[in-house]
Amino acid sequence: MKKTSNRQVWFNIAVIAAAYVLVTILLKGNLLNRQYTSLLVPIAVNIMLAVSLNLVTGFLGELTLGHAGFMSIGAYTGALISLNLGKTEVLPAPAAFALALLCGGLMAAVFGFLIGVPVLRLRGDYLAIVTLAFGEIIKSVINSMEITNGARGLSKIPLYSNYTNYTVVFFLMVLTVLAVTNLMKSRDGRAIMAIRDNDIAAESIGIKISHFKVKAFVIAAFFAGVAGVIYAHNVGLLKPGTFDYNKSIEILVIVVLGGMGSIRGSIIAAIILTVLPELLRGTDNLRMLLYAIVLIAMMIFNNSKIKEGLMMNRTFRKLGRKEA
Amino acid sequence: MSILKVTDMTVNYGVIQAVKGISFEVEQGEIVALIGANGAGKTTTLHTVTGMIPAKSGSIQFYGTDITKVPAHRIVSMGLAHVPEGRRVFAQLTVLENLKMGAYTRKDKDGIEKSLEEIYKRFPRLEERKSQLAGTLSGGEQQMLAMGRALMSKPKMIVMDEPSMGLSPLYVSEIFKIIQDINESGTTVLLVEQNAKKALSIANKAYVLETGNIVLSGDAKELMNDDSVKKAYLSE
Amino acid sequence: MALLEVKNLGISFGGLKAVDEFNITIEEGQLYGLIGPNGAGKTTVFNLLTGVYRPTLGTITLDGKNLVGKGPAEICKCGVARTFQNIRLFGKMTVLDNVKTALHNQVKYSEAVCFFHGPVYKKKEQEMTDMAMDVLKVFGLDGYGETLASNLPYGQQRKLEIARALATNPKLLLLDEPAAGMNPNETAELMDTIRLIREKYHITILLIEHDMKLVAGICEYLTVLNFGTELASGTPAEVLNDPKVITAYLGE
Amino acid sequence: MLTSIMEQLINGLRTGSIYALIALGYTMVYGIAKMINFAHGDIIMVGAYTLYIGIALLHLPVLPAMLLTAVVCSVLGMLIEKIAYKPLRKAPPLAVLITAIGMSYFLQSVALLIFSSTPIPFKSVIEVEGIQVGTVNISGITIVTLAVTTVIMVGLTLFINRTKAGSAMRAVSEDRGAAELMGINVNRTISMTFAIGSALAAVAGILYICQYQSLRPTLGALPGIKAFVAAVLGGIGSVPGAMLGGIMLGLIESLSKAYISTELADAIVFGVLVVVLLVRPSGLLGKKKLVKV
Amino acid sequence: AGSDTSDTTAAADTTAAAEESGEQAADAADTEGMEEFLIGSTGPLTGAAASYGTSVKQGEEIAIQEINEAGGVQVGDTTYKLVLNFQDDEAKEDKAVTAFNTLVDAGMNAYVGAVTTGACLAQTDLSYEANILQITPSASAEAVTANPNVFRMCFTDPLQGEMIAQYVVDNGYESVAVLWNNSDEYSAGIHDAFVETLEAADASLLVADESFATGDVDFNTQLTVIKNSGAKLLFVPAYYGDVAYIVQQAKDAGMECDFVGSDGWDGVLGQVTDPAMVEGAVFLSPFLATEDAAADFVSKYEAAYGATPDQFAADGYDCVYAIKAAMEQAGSIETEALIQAMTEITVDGLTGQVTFEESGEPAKTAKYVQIVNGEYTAM
Ligand SMILES: Nc1ncnc2c1ncn2[C@@H]1O[C@H](COP(=O)(O)OP(=O)(O)OP(=O)(O)O)[C@@H](O)[C@H]1O
Ligand SMILES: Nc1ncnc2c1ncn2[C@@H]1O[C@H](COP(=O)(O)OP(=O)(O)OP(=O)(O)O)[C@@H](O)[C@H]1O
Ligand SMILES: [Mg+2]
Ligand SMILES: [Mg+2]
Repeated sequence: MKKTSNRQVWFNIAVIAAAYVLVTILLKGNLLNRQYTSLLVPIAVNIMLAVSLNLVTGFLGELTLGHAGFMSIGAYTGALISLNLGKTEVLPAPAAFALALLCGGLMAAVFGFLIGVPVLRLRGDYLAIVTLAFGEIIKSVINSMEITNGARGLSKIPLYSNYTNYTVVFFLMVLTVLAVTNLMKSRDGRAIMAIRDNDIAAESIGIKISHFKVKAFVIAAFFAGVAGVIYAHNVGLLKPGTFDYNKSIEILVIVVLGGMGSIRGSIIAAIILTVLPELLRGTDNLRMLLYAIVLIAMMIFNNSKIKEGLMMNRTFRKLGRKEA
Repeated sequence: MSILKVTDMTVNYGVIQAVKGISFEVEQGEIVALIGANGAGKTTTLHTVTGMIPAKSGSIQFYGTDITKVPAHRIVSMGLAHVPEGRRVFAQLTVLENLKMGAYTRKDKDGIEKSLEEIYKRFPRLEERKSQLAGTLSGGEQQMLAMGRALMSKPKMIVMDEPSMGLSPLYVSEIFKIIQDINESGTTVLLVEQNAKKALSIANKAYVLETGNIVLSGDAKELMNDDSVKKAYLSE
Repeated sequence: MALLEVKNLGISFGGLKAVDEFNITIEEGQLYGLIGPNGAGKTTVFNLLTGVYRPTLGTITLDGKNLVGKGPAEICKCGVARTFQNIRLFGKMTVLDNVKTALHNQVKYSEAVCFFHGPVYKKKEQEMTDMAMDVLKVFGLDGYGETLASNLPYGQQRKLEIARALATNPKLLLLDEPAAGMNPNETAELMDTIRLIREKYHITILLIEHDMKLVAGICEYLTVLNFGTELASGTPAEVLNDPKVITAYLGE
Repeated sequence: MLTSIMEQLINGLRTGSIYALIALGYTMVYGIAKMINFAHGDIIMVGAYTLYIGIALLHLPVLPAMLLTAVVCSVLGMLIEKIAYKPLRKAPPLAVLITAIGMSYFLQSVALLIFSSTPIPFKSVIEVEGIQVGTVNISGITIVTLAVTTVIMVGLTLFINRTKAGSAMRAVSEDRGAAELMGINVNRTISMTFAIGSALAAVAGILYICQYQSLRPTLGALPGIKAFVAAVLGGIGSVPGAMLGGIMLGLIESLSKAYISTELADAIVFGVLVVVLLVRPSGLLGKKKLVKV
Repeated sequence: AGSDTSDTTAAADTTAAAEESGEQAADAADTEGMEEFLIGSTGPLTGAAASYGTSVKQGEEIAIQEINEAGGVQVGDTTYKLVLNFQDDEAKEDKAVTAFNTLVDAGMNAYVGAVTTGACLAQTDLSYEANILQITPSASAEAVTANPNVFRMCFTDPLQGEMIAQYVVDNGYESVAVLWNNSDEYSAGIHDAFVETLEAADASLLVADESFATGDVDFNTQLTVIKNSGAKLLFVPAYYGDVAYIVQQAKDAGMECDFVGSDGWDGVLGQVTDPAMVEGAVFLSPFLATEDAAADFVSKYEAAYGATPDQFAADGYDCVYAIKAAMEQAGSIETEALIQAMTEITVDGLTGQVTFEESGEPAKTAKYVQIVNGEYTAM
């Protein structure tokens, strides 16, 4: 058993390194066109968002529709910092960006804590609606604030995290994925999953439900905030309307498609769903239609007998190998 | 006449084969017991018979009709009722609503009223609690409700999955009496029980299931005296 | 001093007094049985003891410490663990993880370790795995470590629930119909296991059961509950021959 | 001042009654099929366009056109259920939610391809005189909407609680397997739920378009979300709750826009929702789900 | 693209047909050995703002078809055939970035876009770095033209706000209300400048300042407040989609004040169930579909797409002609030369005669349009 977990670690390291090398070769060798180059950061952002949402929705088992709210808090906090400190050269760019990341994440985490109150009282769809409401309140407040420049938004945000800095983005993404993966394999992670599976039983073995529910929200909010900071410094422009419930739903789609509670699934789905609309560009006005059809088809396939059959073959093969 | 005839039935959960090609028959008016250890496949067998899960292969006949591929709800209206494992009462419905739900396939209003009275007579506790939400009943009360609910459909045959589970000794005897009662009034019974002794004592015929296979079968009274059965299931 | 002292306990749902003026005293190391007709309020007593419900009346003290008003998690930390009449496992987690989760308050490490693992993590997790496997072995579940809990057959699920409760290292273990759904052989096996865990882990056990063979076979003392109040108490021999108990509960 | 408050209350009633009507459909489908049908708003859109086709292109009289709308929507609802949701019966509930979102995109894109994105003006086919209360005027369409919503609410409540089909629905919503064992055809029951839910969406579409008189492919999205919020506010699954929630939502929206801030109106509305749910975690009229340990 | 002939409605069929005929014209041109000049363009083709992007795209298509049919663009010795590549950006900033990059990958020579301000702002630095001439048809925020390679065809928001405030003062209105979209930068930009100018003139003029959010369809609450404020004039800086709802509900509520609007009002007549609702309304517009100069364009557009062109279509059309003019003036298709040429050309467009300042802003006169007898009429 110990051996397999070691092998797993090495395998993960190999995959991460390979991914990094691949991206580097593609970029440095100019093998990737601009369209796909500009997708590198959004993919990383979506992976971070999906993995963090998975913590709440997949592992804690609470449906939330306000993840984009945390993202926007991170994005605006980070952007304001680098606009006020980085651009005016109060701080050198790397320091400003690091500060932006940290503050963006922390500010989002603070809001994650605030939403902890309803989380403790509400269940299922009621919680979903309250998180949706929460996201919309954030949007609405940002839209009417002076410092965020209202509906006109913030522009000319320094592009600290665009594709030229992909190493930093890649590092942050890996950090997020590893942190969440590790967390789920630890005692806190087990407590979170236990609450999902049976909260009454979890309490009966001494797990404080309130503590872990809030904790999951805070951690998820933190990473969503960091993802927001990266988003802001990639696009260079922020508008409150970008972070509405449609954005939250977009992230949720990734999580569910990838499989609730599957981090690898979230990563794969984030890549597919970020690239798919771009692949469909050639189809012109049929694009959204095809996107919808593909999405429905993927969901159905994901839960179909065909896939079960495929998976079964794999399990069989695995079993065979074990015996051999 | 054999009213339920199961031939070579296999059932899979994914790659796991839970029932491995069993055959058995239930004749009109009989009580047939199906006994076996935990995980032997008893529940799976019952679920397959009443159409809740599909058989991988083999056939199931009810009154001569092949019901292997018939959906569960149609099987119920053919006169085969099921008291499921774990009771599965409708938790947010009242006791009375649960019972009425049992008579869903019936159209005779007066008949339904009469059945309801009979059931209240058998389980006075249910009448006391008729407007309580079923989910808040105690375990044993729920078991009574599940039984009453199945009887409300006035079935020709009823399959029961561990009806005595969670019942107090008094009620265990009561339940077995009720089963005999039902049987005497013309309902055929297929009974899965952990309480093998009681089950065998009221049954005509019995099958012993082990890891998905029928390993023994025969007259219930004879099986009661079978050494291996004694050792494995009756442990005096 | 008695381990558990319950005095004058009461709760009602709507108009129904589910438990009323209930008293019970359990000495350390005792194997105590709580029996009674269906709907008598036995499970409700468990729920009151473990903080799932808050009593409207009465006191509960464990080792001299008051338990009333504490939440289930806190009461567990005080040393009370339980199983449930309708099984409540962590279905989508493995058997091993079910038990490791219950070690939550036994083996601890910091948040930083949760995120970044490292040597402490390895050591502590190994420690937890070993402890969990020990408990699983007692129930013959050590071969199922990587099986999802929800895929276990009913009888094994019951055992896993007991194993999980044991892992919290309780002083008092509450078992709600542990033998339900087991055949006589399995019940006999379970009786041995219950005796074994009492010896091995030095704990006190309070159990609800309708299987009289089990009750008479292992319980040292019994209380019979009827309509929420005590009907009789005493040794199994006394209680099970009490005519009141026979008419209300046992029959024949 | 008093008239202005009256006027604003009536404005609230006007939007609220539409929300309520849509929320009824939401709650109906949710209550039985246990899924948030995100495509519900888009079925409303389809209903609006169908009415338009019936009246402006096929030149049907008003009532047949409305009937056509109801039929088209019901059939569409059942089809969607059959094609997109039924294969996911055994999947986790969220999978169905996502498919519903996909369905919503799908309907919108089809409408976009057929009718293009340019809004189409559409003159109301419901000509009812408003009534004058003092100095305040309540428009005819508001009265019609309120009346229709009330009738539907009462009808739906009776249907679910008093009829056999209704009780089958309630059983299915609790435990599909056990319902099957009662002899209930679960597939047909769910199909019927979608048919009724979509017919309600058709009614909502008709009244919506008569009130706002402009067709566009995205017209169902926002009221869909608002109605969902209304349904939750009232206690999702509760039919009277949906009506109450819808009307409350309309009133709160109107009053906060009028007397607090138009810019923060959304924040206020959602804020009130959060507070209400914190006080009553199962919505205004929702039943608290009992879990016996 | 464009081969989806199975579509059901008349509108879609004509679209397809138009595209096909465009392609045929292009094929015919190919045989004459013209070089291709690729105009990239982005705008929303899906989502709530889709109608604006679609209009721009269709305006561009008409212009390109006209130019190619007339023999392309003569630059020095070479004749160029114009080719359009229009990408959907959903009016979202992040999509606008990839959409733009897709066009760079396709090798675009000049860029017309984006249609909406946010998307456009996300692109201006990219186009500057990629060294591509950019003309936006309709992104109206001031910051859009900050880079030297970016030009604008429409008015800026503040300019419109100021002009309308001036109009209010000049016409002697004593009480004015404004109803604007607070989640839209176009509306907010005009509103702010309007309020500022108006208050500078006379702070007592503005009696009601109400707003709404994108996607709102019910304006009764705000209209009731405005009605009760006694305003004689209501200014609605918004697009026709919202305006249609507002005027409808204003009429239902029995409001009798005058309306004045921003250029987003263009096309409002096609959106109301009864033209009487907007009778007498005045709005600022660079384009008037009923004018003689536009007649040819309007008839072509109507034939191809079954709809009356709006300001967006006209802006798109003019942008293409501006590029043509710049190519001819520059005698080269190098970006530097094109940018240089932009400040030297005069385009006699549908939106009036326009020249461009070095700042990227257009110099053209605004027209006030009034709806008289259900027709757009120049004032
Ligand atoms: N949903 C399921 N998925 C996978 N395996 C299952 C599932 N349900 C049952 N099994 C397996 O099928 C086998 C037979 O189970 P079944 O429930 O039929 O046993 P049983 O005889 O009724 O046992 P018990 O007496 O405990 O109720 C067991 O090994 C069980 O683990
Ligand atoms: N949450 C509740 N709401 C309403 N009534 C309840 C609730 N919990 C329990 N009851 C009622 O209280 C009584 C006692 O229930 P309890 O579950 O304690 O019985 P029990 O002794 O465990 O019975 P069994 O042996 O059948 O499990 C029952 O009549 C039950 O219906
Ligand atoms: Mg079983
Ligand atoms: Mg109990």
